[in-house]
Amino acid sequence: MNLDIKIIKDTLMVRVGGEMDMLVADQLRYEIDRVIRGKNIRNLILDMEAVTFMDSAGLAVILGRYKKMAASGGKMYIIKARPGVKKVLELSGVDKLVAICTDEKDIINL
Amino acid sequence: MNLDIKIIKDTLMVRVGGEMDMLVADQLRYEIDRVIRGKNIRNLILDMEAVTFMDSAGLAVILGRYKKMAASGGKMYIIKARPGVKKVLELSGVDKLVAICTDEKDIINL
Amino acid sequence: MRLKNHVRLEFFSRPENVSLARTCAAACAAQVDCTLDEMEEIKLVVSEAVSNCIIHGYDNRADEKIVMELNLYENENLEIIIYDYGRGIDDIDQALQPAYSSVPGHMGMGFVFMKSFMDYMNVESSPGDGTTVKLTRNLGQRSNQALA
Amino acid sequence: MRLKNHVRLEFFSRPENVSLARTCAAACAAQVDCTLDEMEEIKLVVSEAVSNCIIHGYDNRADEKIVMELNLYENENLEIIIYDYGRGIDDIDQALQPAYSSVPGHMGMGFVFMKSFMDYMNVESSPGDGTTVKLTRNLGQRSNQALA
Ligand SMILES: Nc1ncnc2c1ncn2[C@@H]1O[C@H](COP(=O)(O)OP(=O)(O)O)[C@@H](O)[C@H]1O
Ligand SMILES: Nc1ncnc2c1ncn2[C@@H]1O[C@H](COP(=O)(O)OP(=O)(O)O)[C@@H](O)[C@H]1O
Repeated sequence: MNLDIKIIKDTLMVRVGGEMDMLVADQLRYEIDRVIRGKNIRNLILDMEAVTFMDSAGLAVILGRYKKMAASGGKMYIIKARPGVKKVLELSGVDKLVAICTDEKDIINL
Repeated sequence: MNLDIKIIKDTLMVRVGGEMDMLVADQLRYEIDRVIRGKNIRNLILDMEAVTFMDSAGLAVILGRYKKMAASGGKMYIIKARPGVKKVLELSGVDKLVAICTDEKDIINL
Repeated sequence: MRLKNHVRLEFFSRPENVSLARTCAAACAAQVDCTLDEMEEIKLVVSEAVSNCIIHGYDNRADEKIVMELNLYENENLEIIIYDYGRGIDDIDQALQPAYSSVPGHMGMGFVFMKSFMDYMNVESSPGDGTTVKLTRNLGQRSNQALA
Repeated sequence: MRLKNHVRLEFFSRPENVSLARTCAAACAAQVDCTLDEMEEIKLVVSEAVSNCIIHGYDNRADEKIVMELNLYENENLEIIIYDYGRGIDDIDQALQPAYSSVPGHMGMGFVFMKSFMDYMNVESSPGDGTTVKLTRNLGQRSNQALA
């Protein structure tokens, strides 16, 4: 898994690459939560362009981060997800909670 | 395996793609020999740019085609082989028989 | 129906083997002219079933045995059988409920994905002895279309 | 040395399974931080050994059984054991000679590649009962270098 986390003002930008399965779920969860902790993050943008595979372990990380953001009144967005990843987000209903956007521009228009 | 065979004057240009192993060796041998048969081919250029893997089954096809060309006084060249493929050609000594060239220009300078 | 290929993969219950198992299943599926979508879906269901063996069957203990059997038939049906020798499932009906998970923080979507993406799913389990998931999917859609 | 991972792949003696076996071995090698060169070399030796089982062990009969065992140790040694239950080798010394092949048109380079690319190779065979090739390679060069 590749992971790149950046804070821009009150927005956390997370770029993940590789396969999001149970092998990397714990680390991914840990790294994101570590950065969020104590900061006033209002938006979490998850850039999934480089995610080649995701199963329900990856999905659980996303749902958990969504709940965290929602609890503090923040928002979560997913951008650039591939068709296969999108299918999993939709079938699980996670797309009803987390906005699935084409790219950053799409978020601004939301 | 992808295979593209072209005749330009007395030169046979063979482009192979994919993995050259025992699964495709027979077909590759058959297709090349079918085109050569009855024609006055002086040069055989094997473009290996898209070959991602080759084992000794693929090597045997190359050696066989080299022998065929040599028997009729023709020449054989390999171009654009990747490092992994080149290593196999060298370790087997096939590079002493078939000229391993960078690209078409390299052949003309030979 | 005649068997075209049979592959049996046995491996330790380690998280890194989830990807090994799905790679192997995809390589087997690739032996018929299946679509990329089909391959991705095969990977997903294998990932779910194998992760379940590790997480639920063996409570995340490494070094326990998981088996995946792949049977590819002449009619391009791919049968995937995945089993463990772990704790088993007491109430299969409950386990199959969407969003049900016995472990907090988990999605409870594994069986939902397996059912949605495969033509057939069967779960057998004897508590204390292990769980077997049998999945079947026909991969011949594309060649059937070409014939029509 | 402690075992980090154990994978056992059993499959039919079909040409399309040569690539399945090497993909599986490469996926196992990828579990340690090995180089791309190492991965390619692992693929090559598996390809040679499995092709030999099919061509020589079983005279190209499909549907016979080939087994590949992968043992990955804590010290990043990868042990690959490939065996068949086929015709076996009468004269192993002769078989190991570079350029020797019992089948015309073959290179006789399989064992040469296995020996060159691996740290250790052992061939055992009982004529009529089958052949076992054991190959070992340390994949820890890169992490050892990083430590130095
Ligand atoms: N191999 C298994 N061994 C024991 N229990 C299992 C196994 N597979 C599934 N289960 C049970 O079925 C439940 C539902 O599984 P699933 O739909 O995959 O969701 P999740 O894995 O997210 O819990 C699990 O929570 C577990 O209780
Ligand atoms: N699994 C096997 N079963 C029976 N004979 C084998 C096996 N592997 C190798 N051999 C014998 O060893 C010889 C040399 O093998 P190798 O170096 O791989 O070259 P090649 O496969 O090109 O013949 C083969 O020609 C064959 O006679």
